[in-house]
Amino acid sequence: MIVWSDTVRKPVCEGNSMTVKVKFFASLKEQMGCDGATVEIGEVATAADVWLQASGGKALPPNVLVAVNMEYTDQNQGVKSGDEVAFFPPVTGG
Amino acid sequence: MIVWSDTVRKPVCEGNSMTVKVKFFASLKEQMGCDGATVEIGEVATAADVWLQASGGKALPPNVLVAVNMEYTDQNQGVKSGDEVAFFPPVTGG
Amino acid sequence: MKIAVDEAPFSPWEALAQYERDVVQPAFPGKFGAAATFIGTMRDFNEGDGVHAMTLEHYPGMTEKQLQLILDEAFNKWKLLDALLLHRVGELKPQEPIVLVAVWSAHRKDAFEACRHIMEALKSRAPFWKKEQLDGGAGRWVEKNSDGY
Amino acid sequence: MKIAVDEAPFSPWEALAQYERDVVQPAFPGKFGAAATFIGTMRDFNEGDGVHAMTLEHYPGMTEKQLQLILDEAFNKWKLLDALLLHRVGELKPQEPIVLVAVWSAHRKDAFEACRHIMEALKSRAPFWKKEQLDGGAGRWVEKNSDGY
Repeated sequence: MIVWSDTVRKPVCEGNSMTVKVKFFASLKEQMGCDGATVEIGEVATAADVWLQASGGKALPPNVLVAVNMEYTDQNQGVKSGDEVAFFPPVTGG
Repeated sequence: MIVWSDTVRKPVCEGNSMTVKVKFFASLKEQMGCDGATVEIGEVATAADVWLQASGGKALPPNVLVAVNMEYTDQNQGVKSGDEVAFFPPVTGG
Repeated sequence: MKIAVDEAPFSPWEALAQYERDVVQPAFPGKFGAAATFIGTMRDFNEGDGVHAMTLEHYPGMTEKQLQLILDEAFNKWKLLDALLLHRVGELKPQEPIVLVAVWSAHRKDAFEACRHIMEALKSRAPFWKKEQLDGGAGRWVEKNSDGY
Repeated sequence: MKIAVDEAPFSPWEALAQYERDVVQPAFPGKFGAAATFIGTMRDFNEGDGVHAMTLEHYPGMTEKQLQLILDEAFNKWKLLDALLLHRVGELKPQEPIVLVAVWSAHRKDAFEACRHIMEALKSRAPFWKKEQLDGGAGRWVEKNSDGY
Protein backbone atom coordinates (compact mmCIF):
# COMPACT_ATOMS: atom_id res chain seq x y z
CA MET A 1 0.00 0.00 0.00
CA ILE A 2 1.43 3.36 -0.99
CA VAL A 3 1.01 6.04 1.64
CA TRP A 4 0.90 9.59 0.35
CA SER A 5 2.49 12.44 2.18
CA ASP A 6 1.70 15.97 1.07
CA THR A 7 4.49 18.20 -0.04
CA VAL A 8 4.88 21.59 -1.54
CA ARG A 9 4.42 21.74 -5.26
CA LYS A 10 7.51 22.84 -7.12
CA PRO A 11 7.11 25.84 -9.35
CA VAL A 12 7.27 25.10 -13.06
CA CYS A 13 9.67 27.42 -14.85
CA GLU A 14 7.92 30.08 -16.85
CA GLY A 15 8.75 30.63 -20.47
CA ASN A 16 10.29 27.65 -22.21
CA SER A 17 8.38 24.46 -21.58
CA MET A 18 8.16 20.97 -22.98
CA THR A 19 5.65 18.16 -23.14
CA VAL A 20 6.21 14.70 -21.68
CA LYS A 21 3.93 11.68 -21.55
CA VAL A 22 3.26 10.27 -18.09
CA LYS A 23 2.08 6.73 -17.33
CA PHE A 24 0.85 5.08 -14.14
CA PHE A 25 0.37 1.36 -13.63
CA ALA A 26 -1.32 -1.10 -11.31
CA SER A 27 -2.16 0.09 -7.77
CA LEU A 28 -0.61 3.48 -8.53
CA LYS A 29 -2.93 3.89 -11.49
CA GLU A 30 -5.89 3.15 -9.24
CA GLN A 31 -4.69 5.62 -6.64
CA MET A 32 -4.07 8.34 -9.21
CA GLY A 33 -7.44 7.69 -10.79
CA CYS A 34 -6.04 7.57 -14.33
CA ASP A 35 -3.47 5.68 -16.36
CA GLY A 36 -1.46 8.75 -17.23
CA ALA A 37 -1.46 12.21 -18.72
CA THR A 38 0.43 14.55 -20.94
CA VAL A 39 2.09 17.26 -18.90
CA GLU A 40 3.74 20.55 -19.75
CA ILE A 41 6.81 21.25 -17.72
CA GLY A 42 9.81 23.57 -17.74
CA GLU A 43 12.57 22.61 -20.15
CA VAL A 44 14.99 21.63 -17.40
CA ALA A 45 13.20 18.97 -15.42
CA THR A 46 13.83 15.62 -13.78
CA ALA A 47 11.54 12.62 -13.52
CA ALA A 48 10.76 13.79 -9.99
CA ASP A 49 9.61 17.14 -11.36
CA VAL A 50 7.39 15.34 -13.83
CA TRP A 51 5.91 13.32 -10.97
CA LEU A 52 5.14 16.46 -8.96
CA GLN A 53 3.49 18.09 -11.93
CA ALA A 54 1.45 15.01 -12.80
CA SER A 55 0.49 14.12 -9.24
CA GLY A 56 -0.50 17.62 -8.26
CA GLY A 57 2.33 18.00 -5.81
CA LYS A 58 2.30 14.70 -3.97
CA ALA A 59 5.61 13.34 -2.74
CA LEU A 60 7.01 10.43 -4.76
CA PRO A 61 6.46 7.36 -2.59
CA PRO A 62 9.78 5.67 -1.87
CA ASN A 63 8.84 2.28 -3.33
CA VAL A 64 7.62 3.65 -6.65
CA LEU A 65 9.76 2.67 -9.63
CA VAL A 66 10.57 5.13 -12.38
CA ALA A 67 11.16 4.40 -16.06
CA VAL A 68 12.00 6.90 -18.78
CA ASN A 69 11.36 5.65 -22.31
CA MET A 70 10.84 2.15 -20.94
CA GLU A 71 14.20 1.98 -19.18
CA TYR A 72 14.59 1.93 -15.44
CA THR A 73 16.12 5.04 -13.97
CA ASP A 74 15.90 7.09 -10.81
CA GLN A 75 13.87 10.15 -10.09
CA ASN A 76 16.81 12.50 -10.60
CA GLN A 77 17.23 11.70 -14.25
CA GLY A 78 16.62 14.61 -16.56
CA VAL A 79 13.86 14.25 -19.10
CA LYS A 80 13.50 15.83 -22.49
CA SER A 81 10.61 16.82 -24.66
CA GLY A 82 8.63 13.84 -25.92
CA ASP A 83 9.92 11.43 -23.28
CA GLU A 84 7.61 8.82 -21.80
CA VAL A 85 7.94 8.82 -18.02
CA ALA A 86 6.35 5.92 -16.16
CA PHE A 87 5.69 5.44 -12.45
CA PHE A 88 4.67 2.12 -10.96
CA PRO A 89 4.81 -0.03 -7.84
CA PRO A 90 7.23 -2.97 -7.43
CA VAL A 91 6.71 -5.49 -10.21
CA THR A 92 5.09 -8.84 -9.43
CA GLY A 93 5.16 -10.92 -12.60
CA GLY A 94 6.31 -14.44 -13.22
CA MET B 1 41.57 -46.01 -17.68
CA ILE B 2 42.12 -48.36 -14.77
CA VAL B 3 45.74 -49.35 -14.25
CA TRP B 4 46.27 -52.69 -12.58
CA SER B 5 49.03 -53.29 -10.10
CA ASP B 6 49.80 -56.82 -9.05
CA THR B 7 49.55 -57.76 -5.43
CA VAL B 8 49.76 -60.85 -3.32
CA ARG B 9 46.64 -62.91 -3.19
CA LYS B 10 45.20 -63.17 0.29
CA PRO B 11 44.67 -66.65 1.62
CA VAL B 12 41.05 -67.74 1.91
CA CYS B 13 40.32 -69.20 5.32
CA GLU B 14 40.00 -72.92 5.26
CA GLY B 15 37.00 -74.64 6.72
CA ASN B 16 33.90 -72.49 7.03
CA SER B 17 33.16 -70.64 3.81
CA MET B 18 30.31 -68.74 2.24
CA THR B 19 29.11 -67.83 -1.23
CA VAL B 20 28.70 -64.30 -2.52
CA LYS B 21 27.64 -63.02 -5.92
CA VAL B 22 30.06 -60.67 -7.63
CA LYS B 23 29.20 -58.20 -10.39
CA PHE B 24 31.36 -56.06 -12.65
CA PHE B 25 30.12 -53.24 -14.85
CA ALA B 26 31.17 -51.10 -17.78
CA SER B 27 34.93 -50.77 -18.47
CA LEU B 28 35.68 -52.94 -15.47
CA LYS B 29 33.50 -55.69 -16.90
CA GLU B 30 35.47 -55.50 -20.15
CA GLN B 31 38.79 -55.62 -18.34
CA MET B 32 37.72 -58.56 -16.19
CA GLY B 33 36.38 -60.36 -19.23
CA CYS B 34 33.08 -61.25 -17.55
CA ASP B 35 30.14 -59.54 -15.89
CA GLY B 36 30.60 -61.33 -12.59
CA ALA B 37 30.90 -64.62 -10.81
CA THR B 38 29.86 -66.55 -7.77
CA VAL B 39 32.77 -66.88 -5.37
CA GLU B 40 33.40 -68.99 -2.31
CA ILE B 41 35.19 -67.16 0.42
CA GLY B 42 35.95 -67.51 4.11
CA GLU B 43 33.09 -66.63 6.46
CA VAL B 44 34.79 -63.49 7.75
CA ALA B 45 35.45 -61.40 4.69
CA THR B 46 35.27 -57.83 3.49
CA ALA B 47 34.33 -56.50 0.08
CA ALA B 48 38.06 -56.13 -0.57
CA ASP B 49 38.54 -59.82 0.14
CA VAL B 50 35.76 -60.62 -2.31
CA TRP B 51 37.49 -58.48 -4.91
CA LEU B 52 40.79 -60.29 -4.44
CA GLN B 53 39.12 -63.64 -4.73
CA ALA B 54 37.14 -62.67 -7.80
CA SER B 55 39.95 -60.82 -9.55
CA GLY B 56 42.54 -63.47 -8.97
CA GLY B 57 44.60 -61.33 -6.65
CA LYS B 58 44.64 -57.98 -8.44
CA ALA B 59 44.73 -54.83 -6.31
CA LEU B 60 41.45 -52.94 -6.12
CA PRO B 61 42.00 -49.85 -8.32
CA PRO B 62 41.47 -46.70 -6.26
CA ASN B 63 38.70 -45.24 -8.42
CA VAL B 64 36.55 -48.38 -8.42
CA LEU B 65 33.25 -48.00 -6.56
CA VAL B 66 31.90 -50.75 -4.33
CA ALA B 67 28.26 -51.62 -3.65
CA VAL B 68 26.96 -54.37 -1.40
CA ASN B 69 23.36 -55.34 -2.04
CA MET B 70 22.96 -52.29 -4.28
CA GLU B 71 24.07 -49.80 -1.66
CA TYR B 72 27.30 -47.86 -1.85
CA THR B 73 29.90 -48.83 0.69
CA ASP B 74 33.64 -49.04 1.00
CA GLN B 75 35.93 -51.97 0.50
CA ASN B 76 36.29 -52.60 4.24
CA GLN B 77 32.64 -53.47 4.75
CA GLY B 78 32.06 -57.03 5.87
CA VAL B 79 29.95 -59.20 3.62
CA LYS B 80 27.75 -62.13 4.51
CA SER B 81 26.61 -65.21 2.72
CA GLY B 82 24.32 -64.46 -0.19
CA ASP B 83 25.37 -60.83 -0.53
CA GLU B 84 25.69 -59.25 -3.94
CA VAL B 85 28.97 -57.37 -4.19
CA ALA B 86 29.40 -55.05 -7.17
CA PHE B 87 32.51 -53.29 -8.47
CA PHE B 88 32.34 -50.57 -11.09
CA PRO B 89 34.08 -47.44 -12.39
CA PRO B 90 32.81 -43.91 -11.65
CA VAL B 91 29.24 -43.54 -12.91
CA THR B 92 28.52 -41.39 -15.95
CA GLY B 93 24.78 -41.25 -16.40
CA GLY B 94 22.45 -38.32 -16.94
CA MET C 1 15.25 -16.86 -29.27
CA LYS C 2 11.58 -16.10 -28.83
CA ILE C 3 9.73 -13.82 -26.42
CA ALA C 4 5.94 -13.64 -26.34
CA VAL C 5 3.56 -11.78 -24.04
CA ASP C 6 -0.02 -12.78 -24.75
CA GLU C 7 -3.53 -12.67 -23.35
CA ALA C 8 -4.26 -16.11 -24.78
CA PRO C 9 -3.60 -19.11 -22.54
CA PHE C 10 -0.68 -21.31 -23.56
CA SER C 11 0.12 -24.99 -23.16
CA PRO C 12 3.67 -25.01 -21.85
CA TRP C 13 4.72 -28.54 -22.78
CA GLU C 14 3.25 -28.26 -26.26
CA ALA C 15 4.92 -24.90 -26.74
CA LEU C 16 8.23 -26.45 -25.67
CA ALA C 17 7.83 -29.48 -27.93
CA GLN C 18 6.97 -27.27 -30.87
CA TYR C 19 9.75 -24.75 -30.31
CA GLU C 20 12.39 -27.42 -29.83
CA ARG C 21 11.26 -29.30 -32.92
CA ASP C 22 10.80 -26.29 -35.20
CA VAL C 23 13.57 -23.99 -34.02
CA VAL C 24 16.18 -25.54 -31.71
CA GLN C 25 16.71 -28.89 -33.45
CA PRO C 26 17.03 -27.45 -36.97
CA ALA C 27 19.39 -24.70 -35.77
CA PHE C 28 21.51 -26.86 -33.44
CA PRO C 29 21.15 -30.50 -34.49
CA GLY C 30 23.04 -32.73 -32.06
CA LYS C 31 24.57 -29.70 -30.33
CA PHE C 32 22.32 -29.18 -27.32
CA GLY C 33 22.90 -31.52 -24.41
CA ALA C 34 20.83 -29.65 -21.86
CA ALA C 35 17.46 -27.96 -21.59
CA ALA C 36 16.35 -26.35 -18.34
CA THR C 37 12.84 -25.01 -18.02
CA PHE C 38 10.69 -23.29 -15.46
CA ILE C 39 6.93 -22.99 -15.59
CA GLY C 40 5.01 -20.78 -13.20
CA THR C 41 1.36 -21.69 -12.73
CA MET C 42 -1.43 -19.78 -11.02
CA ARG C 43 -2.25 -21.21 -7.59
CA ASP C 44 -5.68 -21.04 -5.94
CA PHE C 45 -4.13 -19.67 -2.75
CA ASN C 46 -1.68 -16.98 -1.68
CA GLU C 47 -0.61 -15.74 1.73
CA GLY C 48 -3.27 -17.80 3.46
CA ASP C 49 -6.19 -16.69 1.28
CA GLY C 50 -8.12 -18.49 -1.42
CA VAL C 51 -7.75 -16.89 -4.84
CA HIS C 52 -10.21 -17.64 -7.63
CA ALA C 53 -9.01 -15.30 -10.40
CA MET C 54 -6.13 -13.00 -11.23
CA THR C 55 -5.57 -10.03 -13.51
CA LEU C 56 -2.08 -9.63 -14.90
CA GLU C 57 -1.39 -6.07 -15.97
CA HIS C 58 1.76 -5.06 -17.81
CA TYR C 59 3.46 -2.14 -19.52
CA PRO C 60 3.28 -2.95 -23.24
CA GLY C 61 6.54 -2.14 -24.95
CA MET C 62 8.59 -1.91 -21.80
CA THR C 63 7.76 -5.50 -20.93
CA GLU C 64 9.17 -6.84 -24.17
CA LYS C 65 12.15 -4.50 -23.95
CA GLN C 66 13.04 -5.64 -20.43
CA LEU C 67 12.57 -9.32 -21.25
CA GLN C 68 14.86 -8.94 -24.24
CA LEU C 69 17.48 -7.22 -22.06
CA ILE C 70 17.25 -10.05 -19.53
CA LEU C 71 17.76 -12.71 -22.21
CA ASP C 72 20.62 -10.75 -23.78
CA GLU C 73 22.35 -10.55 -20.41
CA ALA C 74 21.96 -14.30 -19.94
CA PHE C 75 23.37 -15.03 -23.39
CA ASN C 76 26.36 -12.84 -22.56
CA LYS C 77 26.96 -14.46 -19.21
CA TRP C 78 26.46 -18.14 -20.10
CA LYS C 79 27.07 -20.29 -23.16
CA LEU C 80 23.54 -20.71 -24.42
CA LEU C 81 22.17 -21.92 -27.71
CA ASP C 82 18.52 -20.85 -27.58
CA ALA C 83 15.79 -19.62 -25.25
CA LEU C 84 12.03 -19.40 -25.14
CA LEU C 85 10.14 -17.02 -22.85
CA LEU C 86 6.34 -16.83 -22.68
CA HIS C 87 4.27 -14.75 -20.27
CA ARG C 88 0.51 -14.45 -19.87
CA VAL C 89 -1.29 -11.18 -19.30
CA GLY C 90 -4.98 -10.43 -18.79
CA GLU C 91 -7.49 -12.56 -16.90
CA LEU C 92 -6.28 -15.86 -15.44
CA LYS C 93 -7.83 -18.73 -13.54
CA PRO C 94 -6.07 -21.08 -11.12
CA GLN C 95 -3.97 -23.81 -12.73
CA GLU C 96 -3.32 -21.71 -15.84
CA PRO C 97 0.34 -21.24 -16.75
CA ILE C 98 1.66 -17.72 -16.14
CA VAL C 99 5.25 -17.90 -17.31
CA LEU C 100 7.56 -20.25 -19.17
CA VAL C 101 11.33 -19.92 -19.30
CA ALA C 102 13.35 -22.45 -21.28
CA VAL C 103 17.05 -22.46 -22.09
CA TRP C 104 19.03 -24.82 -24.31
CA SER C 105 22.80 -25.23 -24.04
CA ALA C 106 25.55 -27.76 -24.68
CA HIS C 107 26.23 -28.33 -20.98
CA ARG C 108 23.90 -28.49 -17.99
CA LYS C 109 25.56 -25.89 -15.79
CA ASP C 110 24.80 -23.12 -18.25
CA ALA C 111 21.18 -24.18 -18.71
CA PHE C 112 20.48 -24.52 -14.98
CA GLU C 113 22.07 -21.23 -13.99
CA ALA C 114 20.71 -19.18 -16.87
CA CYS C 115 17.17 -20.49 -16.46
CA ARG C 116 17.04 -19.54 -12.81
CA HIS C 117 18.74 -16.20 -13.38
CA ILE C 118 16.30 -15.27 -16.14
CA MET C 119 13.36 -16.18 -13.94
CA GLU C 120 14.63 -14.13 -10.99
CA ALA C 121 15.45 -11.17 -13.23
CA LEU C 122 11.98 -11.35 -14.74
CA LYS C 123 10.44 -11.39 -11.27
CA SER C 124 12.34 -8.30 -10.18
CA ARG C 125 12.47 -6.26 -13.40
CA ALA C 126 9.79 -7.11 -15.95
CA PRO C 127 6.85 -4.69 -15.55
CA PHE C 128 4.01 -7.06 -14.72
CA TRP C 129 1.57 -6.64 -11.85
CA LYS C 130 -0.79 -9.19 -10.36
CA LYS C 131 -4.15 -8.36 -8.86
CA GLU C 132 -5.77 -11.29 -7.10
CA GLN C 133 -9.50 -11.80 -6.75
CA LEU C 134 -9.85 -13.31 -3.30
CA ASP C 135 -12.50 -15.88 -2.46
CA GLY C 136 -14.14 -13.31 -0.16
CA GLY C 137 -14.68 -11.08 -3.18
CA ALA C 138 -12.03 -8.45 -2.56
CA GLY C 139 -9.38 -7.52 -5.11
CA ARG C 140 -5.82 -7.42 -3.82
CA TRP C 141 -2.67 -6.28 -5.55
CA VAL C 142 0.29 -8.53 -4.94
CA GLU C 143 2.69 -6.11 -3.29
CA LYS C 144 6.01 -7.82 -3.70
CA ASN C 145 7.41 -10.98 -5.21
CA SER C 146 8.88 -13.51 -2.82
CA ASP C 147 12.62 -13.89 -2.69
CA GLY C 148 13.78 -16.62 -5.03
CA TYR C 149 17.14 -17.39 -3.43
CA MET D 1 6.27 -39.68 -7.97
CA LYS D 2 7.43 -41.78 -10.89
CA ILE D 3 10.79 -43.26 -11.82
CA ALA D 4 11.34 -45.11 -15.05
CA VAL D 5 14.47 -46.60 -16.62
CA ASP D 6 13.78 -47.83 -20.11
CA GLU D 7 15.44 -48.90 -23.34
CA ALA D 8 12.64 -47.31 -25.36
CA PRO D 9 13.14 -43.69 -26.47
CA PHE D 10 10.89 -41.16 -24.77
CA SER D 11 9.43 -37.81 -25.82
CA PRO D 12 10.20 -35.54 -22.90
CA TRP D 13 7.61 -32.81 -23.47
CA GLU D 14 4.86 -35.30 -24.15
CA ALA D 15 5.82 -37.28 -21.06
CA LEU D 16 5.70 -34.08 -19.01
CA ALA D 17 2.34 -33.00 -20.44
CA GLN D 18 0.88 -36.42 -19.77
CA TYR D 19 2.25 -36.78 -16.26
CA GLU D 20 1.16 -33.30 -15.24
CA ARG D 21 -2.33 -33.83 -16.66
CA ASP D 22 -2.87 -37.37 -15.35
CA VAL D 23 -1.03 -37.26 -12.04
CA VAL D 24 -0.01 -33.80 -10.78
CA GLN D 25 -3.15 -31.84 -11.61
CA PRO D 26 -5.61 -34.38 -10.18
CA ALA D 27 -3.53 -34.80 -7.00
CA PHE D 28 -2.71 -31.11 -6.46
CA PRO D 29 -5.30 -29.02 -8.31
CA GLY D 30 -4.42 -25.34 -8.03
CA LYS D 31 -1.63 -26.10 -5.55
CA PHE D 32 1.49 -26.17 -7.70
CA GLY D 33 2.88 -22.79 -8.66
CA ALA D 34 6.21 -24.01 -9.96
CA ALA D 35 7.60 -26.74 -12.18
CA ALA D 36 11.31 -26.98 -12.88
CA THR D 37 12.60 -29.49 -15.39
CA PHE D 38 15.87 -30.62 -16.85
CA ILE D 39 16.30 -32.67 -19.98
CA GLY D 40 19.63 -34.12 -20.98
CA THR D 41 20.01 -34.94 -24.66
CA MET D 42 22.70 -36.89 -26.48
CA ARG D 43 25.11 -34.61 -28.32
CA ASP D 44 27.01 -35.57 -31.47
CA PHE D 45 30.29 -34.42 -29.94
CA ASN D 46 32.23 -34.84 -26.70
CA GLU D 47 35.70 -33.71 -25.69
CA GLY D 48 36.52 -32.60 -29.21
CA ASP D 49 35.42 -35.81 -30.94
CA GLY D 50 32.42 -36.59 -33.08
CA VAL D 51 30.13 -39.20 -31.57
CA HIS D 52 27.60 -41.07 -33.68
CA ALA D 53 26.15 -43.53 -31.16
CA MET D 54 26.18 -44.31 -27.48
CA THR D 55 25.52 -47.33 -25.29
CA LEU D 56 24.11 -46.67 -21.86
CA GLU D 57 24.77 -49.52 -19.48
CA HIS D 58 23.30 -49.65 -16.00
CA TYR D 59 22.98 -51.85 -12.92
CA PRO D 60 19.36 -53.02 -12.93
CA GLY D 61 17.90 -52.90 -9.47
CA MET D 62 20.56 -50.68 -7.98
CA THR D 63 19.72 -47.93 -10.47
CA GLU D 64 16.10 -47.74 -9.41
CA LYS D 65 17.07 -48.03 -5.75
CA GLN D 66 19.53 -45.14 -5.98
CA LEU D 67 17.14 -42.97 -7.97
CA GLN D 68 14.45 -43.55 -5.36
CA LEU D 69 16.89 -42.61 -2.59
CA ILE D 70 17.81 -39.41 -4.42
CA LEU D 71 14.16 -38.40 -4.83
CA ASP D 72 13.39 -39.26 -1.21
CA GLU D 73 16.26 -37.06 -0.06
CA ALA D 74 14.97 -34.19 -2.18
CA PHE D 75 11.44 -34.57 -0.81
CA ASN D 76 12.87 -34.44 2.70
CA LYS D 77 15.00 -31.40 2.03
CA TRP D 78 12.54 -29.27 0.02
CA LYS D 79 8.78 -28.76 -0.01
CA LEU D 80 7.86 -30.69 -3.13
CA LEU D 81 4.54 -31.91 -4.44
CA ASP D 82 5.55 -34.36 -7.15
CA ALA D 83 8.46 -35.49 -9.31
CA LEU D 84 9.07 -37.37 -12.53
CA LEU D 85 12.39 -39.01 -13.41
CA LEU D 86 13.03 -40.84 -16.68
CA HIS D 87 16.33 -42.28 -17.89
CA ARG D 88 17.22 -44.07 -21.09
CA VAL D 89 19.45 -47.13 -21.26
CA GLY D 90 20.63 -49.18 -24.22
CA GLU D 91 21.55 -47.88 -27.66
CA LEU D 92 21.16 -44.16 -28.31
CA LYS D 93 21.65 -41.84 -31.27
CA PRO D 94 22.50 -38.12 -31.14
CA GLN D 95 19.59 -35.82 -30.30
CA GLU D 96 17.77 -38.53 -28.36
CA PRO D 97 16.79 -37.59 -24.80
CA ILE D 98 18.84 -39.35 -22.12
CA VAL D 99 17.35 -38.08 -18.89
CA LEU D 100 14.37 -36.08 -17.68
CA VAL D 101 14.02 -34.63 -14.19
CA ALA D 102 10.88 -32.68 -13.30
CA VAL D 103 9.78 -31.31 -9.96
CA TRP D 104 6.50 -29.62 -8.99
CA SER D 105 6.16 -27.42 -5.90
CA ALA D 106 4.11 -24.51 -4.56
CA HIS D 107 7.02 -22.08 -4.75
CA ARG D 108 9.81 -21.69 -7.27
CA LYS D 109 12.80 -21.85 -4.93
CA ASP D 110 12.01 -25.44 -3.99
CA ALA D 111 11.50 -26.53 -7.58
CA PHE D 112 14.68 -24.90 -8.88
CA GLU D 113 16.92 -26.19 -6.11
CA ALA D 114 15.50 -29.69 -5.96
CA CYS D 115 15.62 -30.17 -9.72
CA ARG D 116 19.29 -29.27 -9.91
CA HIS D 117 20.16 -31.26 -6.81
CA ILE D 118 18.43 -34.37 -8.14
CA MET D 119 20.26 -34.04 -11.43
CA GLU D 120 23.66 -33.65 -9.80
CA ALA D 121 23.01 -36.52 -7.40
CA LEU D 122 21.96 -38.71 -10.32
CA LYS D 123 25.15 -37.80 -12.18
CA SER D 124 27.35 -38.76 -9.24
CA ARG D 125 25.48 -41.73 -7.74
CA ALA D 126 23.11 -43.50 -10.14
CA PRO D 127 24.91 -46.51 -11.67
CA PHE D 128 24.81 -45.67 -15.36
CA TRP D 129 27.81 -45.80 -17.70
CA LYS D 130 28.16 -44.30 -21.15
CA LYS D 131 30.22 -45.79 -23.93
CA GLU D 132 30.56 -43.54 -26.94
CA GLN D 133 31.03 -44.72 -30.50
CA LEU D 134 33.39 -42.17 -31.98
CA ASP D 135 33.19 -41.10 -35.58
CA GLY D 136 36.57 -42.73 -36.20
CA GLY D 137 35.04 -46.08 -35.19
CA ALA D 138 36.52 -46.53 -31.76
CA GLY D 139 34.46 -47.16 -28.66
CA ARG D 140 35.26 -44.98 -25.67
CA TRP D 141 33.94 -45.18 -22.14
CA VAL D 142 33.11 -41.81 -20.64
CA GLU D 143 35.46 -41.75 -17.66
CA LYS D 144 33.91 -39.08 -15.47
CA ASN D 145 30.96 -36.73 -15.50
CA SER D 146 31.71 -33.03 -15.71
CA ASP D 147 31.28 -30.93 -12.62
CA GLY D 148 27.81 -29.40 -12.51
CA TYR D 149 28.49 -26.52 -10.13
